[in-house]
This record gives sequence, structure tokens and C-alpha cells, in this order.
Amino acid sequence: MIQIIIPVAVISGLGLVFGLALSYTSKKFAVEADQRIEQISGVLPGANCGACGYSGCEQYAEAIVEGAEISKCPVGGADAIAQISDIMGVQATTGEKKVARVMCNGTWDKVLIKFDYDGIIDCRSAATMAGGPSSCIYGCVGMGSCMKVCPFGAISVENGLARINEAKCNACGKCVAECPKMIIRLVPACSEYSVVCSNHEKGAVARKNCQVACIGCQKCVKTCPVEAITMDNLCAVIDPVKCENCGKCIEVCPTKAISKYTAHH
Amino acid sequence: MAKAKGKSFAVLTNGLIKENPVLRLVLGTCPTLAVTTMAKNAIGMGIAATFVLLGSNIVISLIRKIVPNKVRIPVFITVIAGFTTIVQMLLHAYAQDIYRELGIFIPLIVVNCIILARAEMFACKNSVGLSILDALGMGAGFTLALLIMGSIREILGAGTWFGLPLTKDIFDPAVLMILPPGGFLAFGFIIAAINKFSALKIRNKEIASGCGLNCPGCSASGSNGGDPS
Amino acid sequence: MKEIILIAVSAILVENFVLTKFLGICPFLGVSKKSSTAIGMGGAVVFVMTLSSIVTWSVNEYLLKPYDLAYLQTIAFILVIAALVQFVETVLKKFMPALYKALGIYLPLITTNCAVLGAALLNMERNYTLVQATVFGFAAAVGFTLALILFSGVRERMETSDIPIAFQGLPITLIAAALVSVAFVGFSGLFGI
Amino acid sequence: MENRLFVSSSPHLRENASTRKIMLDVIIALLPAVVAGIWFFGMRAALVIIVTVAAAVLTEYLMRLGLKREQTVSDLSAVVTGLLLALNLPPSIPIWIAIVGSVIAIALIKQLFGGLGQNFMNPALGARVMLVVAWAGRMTTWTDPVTDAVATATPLGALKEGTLQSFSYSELFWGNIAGCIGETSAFAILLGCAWLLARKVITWRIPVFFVGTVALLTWVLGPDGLFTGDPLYHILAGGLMLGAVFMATDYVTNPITRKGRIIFAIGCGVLTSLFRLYGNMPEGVSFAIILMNIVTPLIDRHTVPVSFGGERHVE
Amino acid sequence: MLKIFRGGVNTPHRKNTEESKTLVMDIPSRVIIPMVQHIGAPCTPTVKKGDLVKVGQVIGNSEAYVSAPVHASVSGTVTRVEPMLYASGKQVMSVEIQTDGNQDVDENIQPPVIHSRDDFLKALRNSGLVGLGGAGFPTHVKLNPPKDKSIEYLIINGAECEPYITSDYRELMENAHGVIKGIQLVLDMLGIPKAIIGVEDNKPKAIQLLTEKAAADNRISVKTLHSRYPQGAEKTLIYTVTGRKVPAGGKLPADVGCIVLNVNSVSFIASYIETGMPLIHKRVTVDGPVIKRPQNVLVPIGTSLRDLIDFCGGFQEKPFKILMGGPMMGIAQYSLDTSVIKNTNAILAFDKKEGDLPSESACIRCGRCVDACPMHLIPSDLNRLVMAGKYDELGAYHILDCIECGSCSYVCPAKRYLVQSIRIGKDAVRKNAKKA
Repeated sequence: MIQIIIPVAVISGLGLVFGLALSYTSKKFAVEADQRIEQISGVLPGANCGACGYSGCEQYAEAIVEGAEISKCPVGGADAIAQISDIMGVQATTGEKKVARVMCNGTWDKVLIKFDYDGIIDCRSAATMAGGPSSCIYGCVGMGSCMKVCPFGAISVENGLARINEAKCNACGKCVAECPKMIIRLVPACSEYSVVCSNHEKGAVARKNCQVACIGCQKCVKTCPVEAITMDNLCAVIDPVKCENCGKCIEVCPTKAISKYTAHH
Repeated sequence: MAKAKGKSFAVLTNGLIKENPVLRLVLGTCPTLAVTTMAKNAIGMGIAATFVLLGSNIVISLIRKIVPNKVRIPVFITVIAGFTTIVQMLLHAYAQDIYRELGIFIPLIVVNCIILARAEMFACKNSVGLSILDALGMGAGFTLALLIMGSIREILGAGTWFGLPLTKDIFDPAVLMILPPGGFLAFGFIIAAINKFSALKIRNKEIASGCGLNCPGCSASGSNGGDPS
Repeated sequence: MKEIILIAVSAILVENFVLTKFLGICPFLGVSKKSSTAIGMGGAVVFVMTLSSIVTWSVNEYLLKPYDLAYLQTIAFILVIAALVQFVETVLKKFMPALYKALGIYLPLITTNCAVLGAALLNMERNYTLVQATVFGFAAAVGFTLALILFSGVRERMETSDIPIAFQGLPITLIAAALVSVAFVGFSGLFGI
Repeated sequence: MENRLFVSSSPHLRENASTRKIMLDVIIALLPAVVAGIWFFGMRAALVIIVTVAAAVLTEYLMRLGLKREQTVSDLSAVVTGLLLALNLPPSIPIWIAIVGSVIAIALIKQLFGGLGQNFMNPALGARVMLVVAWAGRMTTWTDPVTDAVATATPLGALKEGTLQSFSYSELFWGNIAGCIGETSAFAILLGCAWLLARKVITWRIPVFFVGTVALLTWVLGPDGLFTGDPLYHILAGGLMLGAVFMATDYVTNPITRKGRIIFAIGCGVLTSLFRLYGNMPEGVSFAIILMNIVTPLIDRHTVPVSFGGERHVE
Repeated sequence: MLKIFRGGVNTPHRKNTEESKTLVMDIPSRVIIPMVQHIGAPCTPTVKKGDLVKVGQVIGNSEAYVSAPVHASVSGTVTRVEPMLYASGKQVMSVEIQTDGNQDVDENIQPPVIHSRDDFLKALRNSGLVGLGGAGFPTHVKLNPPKDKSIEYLIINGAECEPYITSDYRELMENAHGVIKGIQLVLDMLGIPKAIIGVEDNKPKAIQLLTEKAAADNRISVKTLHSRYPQGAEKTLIYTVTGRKVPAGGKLPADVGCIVLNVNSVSFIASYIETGMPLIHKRVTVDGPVIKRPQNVLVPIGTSLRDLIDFCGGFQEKPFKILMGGPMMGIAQYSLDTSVIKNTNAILAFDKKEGDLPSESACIRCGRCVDACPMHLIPSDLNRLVMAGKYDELGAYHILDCIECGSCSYVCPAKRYLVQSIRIGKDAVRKNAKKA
């Protein structure tokens, strides 16, 4: 056994020497870097296994600081992700749970259909054809591009309108970025009321194009006791921060352009 | 970090399934593919690696407070290399045929990511006791994964299991499976099966678009909102 | 001369480190997503493996052998390689920043790349001379790079493919590797190796 | 609105071609080889062909069903794959291996990668090579078409073994020799090639460059020194003709540009010659093609043509 | 010898209206004249609701250089000035005029006085002339290339390679004299030494007629072109006629010493210089299986498709698809309320058989699109990358060089919507470039 122990001791000593030498060189040639890079590489396993797709833990740390996804290290697991997100302050900016909401309620039976579309089943493509088959050029195109990018299977398209299952939604924002009409918005999950319309046309035109459009009558604005509703270029918008979920607006809306959602906390 | 109290059992079983180093964390792929041509070799490799893991976890846990942070990796590697050498010599002395079969992959235990990763992720942050349990759990997980791979490849590729004739007479064994392509194939299908049957289907989709590997934490990233800054 | 060429051909094609010997699988799977990174990584590996083959051979010949310490190979080699990589990185950073920018970022990944240590150990196992060992180290790294670049092309193509959900990510990558590896079986026995 | 019109993006006119028609043309082009195979190897060959094709089609059907994707059996691509695989099997192959081959080709190599058009390796050849590796003995047991007994060697095997050349060019051309079901008759393959060329399904480039490269290299690197080889023998023997006409020209797995396709064909030729002359197996066409399949994405990437009036892209 | 460009496709010709003499359309009861009928800055209406306007009166103009004024094509009362449906399917500022049927001509209209090149260009601008071939680029801008570019060739585009359309052909047959005269005017005014008229070989009569007419002027020659789509695309035309390649990346014909004009454009120049009547009519081919009387019609600009089609006898059966322009590059219309504008050269109405597109299947990488692309791109790869959202890589595949001619989609056996996806890709690339 002694023959085994001696070399182990020797090598351990060797390791120490090498280690000190290396730490010396790394200090000597240290490069100015974002403080967070060092912190994150401290959290990462340091195995340099490359599983994240970057060449080493430090490179991945740099990439995170530059905006890469923080969930790519399989070795560090959930703990590492939690710590990295603390370092990056990601959680801090979105303190409460949000959900994505489609600000349109114009199903095919509510809008006029201008034409039958033939082409790539993709909202961006369909929207290039006269703004899409729906008479409302502000509304949902209904080709399901958001559904395709949703990693959580939370979106479905029914009757030409995208619907989001808020229980499944993790507010990753992919659908928001994908929608060519920019009608998907992230709102706090506790906010129960939304104006589900995004058209900016005058009342008469809006009503002609869609039965459930916001016609800009401002009844809700006048009714709201906490002044949470404002007009954004002829379309009402509820500020979820001010809204106290009293539900009075929904009663006065003549076109039922306001919807109630069950809160998901 | 999860709660430290009363988690001994969790630590022990963690490596077996939830964070199986091979099947879920995808570490140590080289030996997993290389030595699993036979179930016997798989077990041999598993035990050898577990031994090194155990030894290094103990030592690293012991010295974790005296090693300066800057030099920890070289020190860890040295410790691991020491135990690897011990295993190499033990196998050489007592298990000649396994030693021959595993060949170069015994010394290569030293660069097996599992061991360094556990040292870095666990042993240097936890007590000796927990580190031992972690090593045993992870080692068992590694061995289990190797055994599954080895069994599949041996049965399909040679028609035997642990050397015992099994399906040899039913069909011609497909030599392909014990050759390198078979290793990739078997591993690919095992991971796919796990993806399929794990309850984490939604995550998998996220993974596919993201890093291409199993990230246990993708759901965490999902709640970041579309605002990474 | 012929023997040297055979060693090289063998290391690149016949016993390709990644596809037939399963050495360096981690970086093979990790860094093969894009051909640009594959080339960078390959370059770094060629550089380090050639150098480490020379250095480890020398360490073995002039240090371990004379003192009968052959059993310390593993431990000595891993230390030598780790230090070598660090050394190369430092030197490159200082004196050849352009090269460092191209290859340097891949260097940390190489320390724990079992291909490098594997090449060193195989050199010893086969009792290669210094020249043979150098050629082997170089050729094995070229083989690694070849596999990496070829595979990166395949993966880039797979990126836009419509792969079944359960197979997305690692599984299909491994299956693709299996197919590539099957193709490389064709090289076995080339020139009677 | 009086009636709703259809709106689509230009162009609003389409040529009367379809994937299905192309596949049908390939099937027609394969018929001479099928007939020749059955003619020489009898009902056994017919059985192998039928089973392989049926298994391929069934696998395609079940895979699409299992993956909950649009059914694609009617595009006939699975039939083509099945036929090609069958023609690349020895007539004496156990039926169950033929079925396994079909499953590998369709399920593993094609559908797992996304189905038609997305596989990076030719399914029939990939499957054949896997079978060769898995069951080397079974895959190299040849039937003599004349005596119906187990033959000693194929023409290339004979060449490899160094046994006296016992095959005449006319035997090689017509195909009454041992070998895979569809590869022996150069004549039948040429008929199919003519059909494909006439129907503009393939162009002459890949077959000519592939065969030309092999001819050149086998002639130059002859057994008794430079320029002593027998290129004609190499062209007619083994699977070169079948590979060059039907497998290397597989759209999905070869480069998409003209230049890329020529590079691909030359690469196939070089590798085939390398395997035939210096490898340990007598044949190398299959391996050569699937190796070049792997190189294809890289070739594609580096042969992006300069746009009309454009300078070479520097970046 | 015919020089043949690489790529392109053999589309069917279907020049059904080849022999039909141009009919002058009755004045419709009202016209809607959009303020955007050209590439460049849109015009602002210079009339308001209730104004009386006369034929040829300017009703929209713009200060911008790259623009062209818009004129009233009828006399009558302005009834609406507001955004109205436009050929692209969007709402565009337009002027609606209720016709009084008198067709009183604006008294300001008289032949322009031209002493110099600048006078000439100014007159062209006032004429409202834009490229009548389809693109609608203001002609006065095109004829005023940067001073450092010397122009050697004036190329007259009479290729008319799109199926169905015969409006250029009718101009050649009915007004060859005017075409030659227009060419001579441009050559004289701009000092260009040579003019070449390119006509596809499926119009032998036109070639013969022009050759005779041009014989007197040795500066003008007629070149027979191979009938192959897109022969009439500017870049391919220049290449086949002169062997010169317009450099990729936003370069203009002037960079290789060429100016390309449509036959209708040159003959209009001749008539404008003679009469001073601005561009208020357009010859339009009305064709397609569901049109009762396919023919060429001289249409007042602003006429709605409905009125035009009624003039041609209306529909024989329910139309399935209506195109403004040819089947290869035309825009599908969803409403008959859109109006004919300056660059409209055809209105085609298809039934289901002709207009229905087959559904898309997987790309089999056959490479036919690569062979068909006259710009030597790889449409299948562009399609694949766009569909996968990999917009960053499109630049390396030269996506912006695509001219959207539709050849790739035409030949695709998998019936993929290649051009549509490439358009999306081009948009994305341009947006990314703007961001950066």
C-alpha cells in the first residue's frame, strides 16, 4: 500500500505546484472583464464539457452576460440557473407572473372575410396579402404562427383567432415577437380585464369590419372609477397596474370588446 | 440550493434517475459509448468510475475549505488522477480481463466530466457524508446507464447477456450494434425514449430549440418573460 | 516513410478518434452545431494534440521511464496537458492575439477532452517513436477535426429539418452520428490497416 | 361582396410537374433492372423485391401515422427507396433481413430526420451499408445465376482475390453473373439511365463524372504499375452503374448546384476507386456515396453560386 | 446568333388577344385615381371635394424628384378625396371623380416647348410618364442618369414574356411608327448613339414590321430574342441584347451604359411631345378563361376593374381569381373596386382550373429552381432558411438579388411557395439591415 500512497502524495504536491503556477499566470494575464462574467463562471460547474454549445464555461458565462439564454448548462441544473438569474437580475425585472394575451376577438364569424387565402400557412406571409383575409387589418391573421413558436403548447387557433391557455403560458414572449400584427401583449396574470381589440379605425369603419371591435365610444373610459382606461389612437387600453378588477367597464361596452379572464397566479 | 436538512436519501437517489449523469445530464459520453459492447464491461467501468468518484468526492470534501478557489480545478484534477491511477493498478492486479477490455478508458476516467462536475458542483460545497452519498448515487446512476446500454448492445449485437447465449439461436445477432455505430444508435434511442416517456414533454420542445440537451431548468427560464435584460 | 503515412491515414480515417474510438465525444457533440466553431475547435485541437504528443512522449521517455514511474503516466500526463494548455493560452494571448482570438476560446475545452489524453496514452501503449507519436497526435487531431467539420455540416442541415419531438436535440444528433460512423466503417481495412 | 375571390402570392402559374411524377419516372427507369434481376435470379429475387418494397411502404405509412403527420405514401418515394434497397441486396438474403433493411431505410434514415427531402443520407444505401456491417456474411453470399448455387465470387470479388478473371465483358454487360439483384446487368441500368435522361429527371453530369473518375483512377492505378488497369471491367462490374445512375443522383442527398454535383460525383469516384483498389472489401460504391452524402452539406455551403452580375461574395 | 441567359423557364404563351385590335373604352361613370401609381414619393391631391376637373388636369403632385404627377383622365366633379382600396390591397389616398361625360380637355394642354435636354426631361415629368412595363419607375428619372455614366444603348423592351399579355405587342403592331419616332426623340435628346428593340421570337410579325420601319434610321436595330421567361426582366434583357451584366447589389442599367424603356413608354413620349396630352389612358389586356370577350382595351386611368370587365362582356362564370398583371408577377385582387393605374398592363380572370394552386409538399432538393433562377440563386435554400426563421444566413445566399420573377415557383415539382417565402425573407433582411 505504501507504494500507492507515496505517489499520491507526490502527485498531490505536484498538483499544488502546478495549481499555484497557473493561478499566478492567470492573475498576471488577467483581462478586464464584466464582474458578472466571473460571478457566473463561479456558478457554472467549470467542467468545460461543452454541452452548452459554447467552448467552455467561461465562454458561456460571457455569452450570458451578452444576452444568451441562461438555461443551457445541463450540468449545473436548476440551482445554477437560479443563481445565474439572480446575478443577471432577470427575475428582479419581472417580479410577478405575466401571461400573453391576444388583443383581438375577431373570429371568422365576427369579421368580414375579404378573400380566401392560398399560400404559406404563416401569419407573416398571409399578412403581406392585403393585410390578411380578415377585413380588419389590425386583427389576428389566424394562420397560427404564434402557435408554432409557442414552446409550451399554450396557443391554439380556433375559428381564425389565436387563443392562449393562460395556465400553460410562461410569458416567454416568443409569440409576442412573432405576431406580425403585434397584437399579443404580456400582461400581469392577475389582471382580469382586457380590451381585446387593437384596431385604430374610426368607430363606423371598425364596426363595419368587425362586430366586436372597439369603436372608440369611450364609455368605459368614463365609467372606470380608477381611471385605468385610456384611449390609444381610437382604441381603449386598460392599464393593468391601475385596474382594480371591478368589472364595470365590461358592462358598458356596447360591442363587447372587453373580456374577463380568470386570474392565474 | 435545496434545503440541506434531511436530504440524504434524496442525494443518494438523485443521481440514479432524476439527475442521472449519463441519461439526463449527458456527461461521460465517451466511456458510455466505448465500453458498453458487453454488459460485463459496462459493470466493470461503472464500478471503477464509482470508486474514483467516491474517493475524489471524499478527499475534495475534506480539503474543500483549505483549497483556494483559484486553483481548485487543478487540485481536483490531481486528486481525481490519483484515484484513477489507484483503480488502474487495482484492476491490473486483480481483474486482468476487465483491465484488458476497458484498456485506455480506465486512465481516461480522469477526464470523465461526471467526476469533475460532481467535485465542482457537490463535493466542494457539501460535507463528507453527503459527498459520499452523492458519489454512490451518481456512481450507481452511471453504472445503471452503462448497464442498460451494455445489455441492449450485447443482446442485439452478440445475442448474449453477460456472456450467456440468449437470442443467438433466434436470430443472427447484428454485429453493427457492438461496433461504434451501434453505440451511437443505442444511446440515441435510449435518450429519445426518456424524452418520450418523461413527463417533461413541454420542456423537451424548449430544449430542442435551445441548447439541444436536457436542461432541467428550462421551465425556470420560461418565466423570465420576453425581457432578458 | 510508408509507415508514417499509414499511421497518419489510419489515425485520420480508419481509427477515427470520434467515430470509431469514441474519444472526444463531448466536444464532438457540443461544438459541432456550426461549421465555423467546428473549424476553430478543430484548429485548436490539432495544435494542442500535436504539441502534447511531443511533450508527453518526452516526459515519458526522459522522466517516467528512467525512474521506473510508468504507473504515474495518467497523473503526469493530465497535469502536463493541463499546464500545457494553460501555457499555450497565455503565450498566444500575449504574443499572437490574432491566433488567440481564433483558437484561444476553444482551449479550455481541450483540457478535459479525452482525445488529447487518449492520444498521449495510445502513443505510450503502442511504443511509438517521437516522430511516430507526433504524426499520430497530429493525424488523430486532424481526424477529429474532419469528423467535427463533416458533422457540423450535417447538423446545420438538420437544424431546419422537421424532426419528431422526442428525437429533437441530442437523440437525433446521436443517430446522425451513428450514420456518419457507419459510413466511416467503409475505411476499415484500407491499405490493409 | 358578390363572391369571394382567391388571393395568393405570385406566380399564379405552375408547371405540370410533381414529386409523384418524378418518382414514377424513377420507378419506370428501375423496371429494366428489376426485370433483369428476376430473369437472372428467379422468383427468389422477385420475392425479395416485393417484400422490400411492401415493407418500405408500410413503414412509411406507419411512421407518418405514429408521428401524426400528413400521409405521404402516395408520393411514391417509399416505393423508390424500397426498390433501390431490394436491387442492392443479394438474391439469397433472408427475407427478415430485407424487412429490417426497409425499416432502417424508411424509419431510421428518412422519417426520423423529418421525412422526404430532409434526410441527409440516401436511405436505401444507408440501410444497405448498415446491413452489410451488421450481417456481413449474409450480405456477401452470392447466388450464381446460371447454376442457382451459392457462387464463389462476384466479378469484383474475383478481382480482389486475385483469382483468374473468369468474366467476359459481355457477361458483365448483360448481367448473368453473381451479385446484387439489380446491379449485375449494365444493359438494364443503361436503359433506365436513358429514360431518366430523356425525361430530364437527371442530368448526365453525376453519372458521367462518377463513372469517369472511377475509370480514370482504376486505369491509372493498375495492378501492375501505372496505366495498367482495366477500367471497363471496373465500370461494368459491381454496383458502380447502379450507384452512379440511381443512387448518386438522389436529389435529396446530393448537392443542389451544378458545380456541387460535379464535385460530389468526382468525390464518389475517388472514394469508390480507393475502396476498390486499397480497401479490404471488394466493393466500395455504397460507402463512397454515403460518405459523400455526409460531405454534401459542406459542398452546398461552399458552392453557393455568384448571383447574376454579382462579384464573388467576400466575407 | 441569339444570346441566351442562363435560367428562366418556358412558360406557355397563351397570347389569345394577339390579333384583337385595341378598343377604346367608353368613359365610365366614375373613376378612382390613386395618388400612388409609381415608385417614389406618393403625390398629394391638388384638388378637393366638389372641384370641377377637366381631362388632363393635374390632380396630384409631389415636390420630390423621384415622383410623377397624376392627371385626371375624365372631366367631371371630384366627389371624394380619401384613402381608398388600391391594387396592392391596401388603402391609398385617392381622388374619385364623377364624370360629366363631356370629356372637356384642360385648356392648359398644349405641346411642350423643348429647346434642351432639361426641357425634355421636365416635359416628361409633367407628362406623368412612368415605366409602363410594370415597375412604374418615373421615366424622367430613368432618362437622367448620373453625369459620369455615358449611355451607349437605349434598349426598347418589347419582349413581353409573360403569358397572356399582348398590350405591348398591340402597340408595336398598331403604332410602330410612334415607337420609332419616340426612340428617335430620346436618342436625339439624350445623345445616345444606339437603340436596340428587343422582341421575343414568338412575335414574328412585329419583328418584321419594326425592322422595316427602323431601316431608315441606322441607329436603331431590332433584335430577335429567345422566347423564354423572364426575357423581359431588365437585367436579363440587357444581358441578351448587349452581353453586359448589370452588377448585383442595387446597381442600375446606367452602370453598364444602358437605359431600358418599354415600347409603350417610348411611343407615349412621341405622342406627348406632339400633343401635350399627359398619361391618362392605358392599354390593358383583358383575358382569362372566364372573361366573355378577351381583348385589348384603351382604358382611362382610374377605371374600376368592374367597369372594365363589364366593357369586355363581363364574366362567363364565377371568377376564381383575378389578377392585375401577368400570371407570373401579377397581383391577385380580392375586389373589383380597385382601379386601373399607369402600370397596369393586364387584367386576367381565372377559373378554378387555371387559378387554383396545388398544395405544397416537401422540398426534394431536385435543383430545378436553381436551374430556373435567372439571378443564379438557390431558391430552395432561401425557402428553407426563411421557413426556419434563420434570417441571419440569408445574406450569404444573396437573397436581395432576387427579382421575384416566379420562375422557381413555376418549376417546383413540390409546388412550394418559394417566391412568397423569399419576399418574407427579403423584408426581414432589410429590416435587420436597418436595425444594424
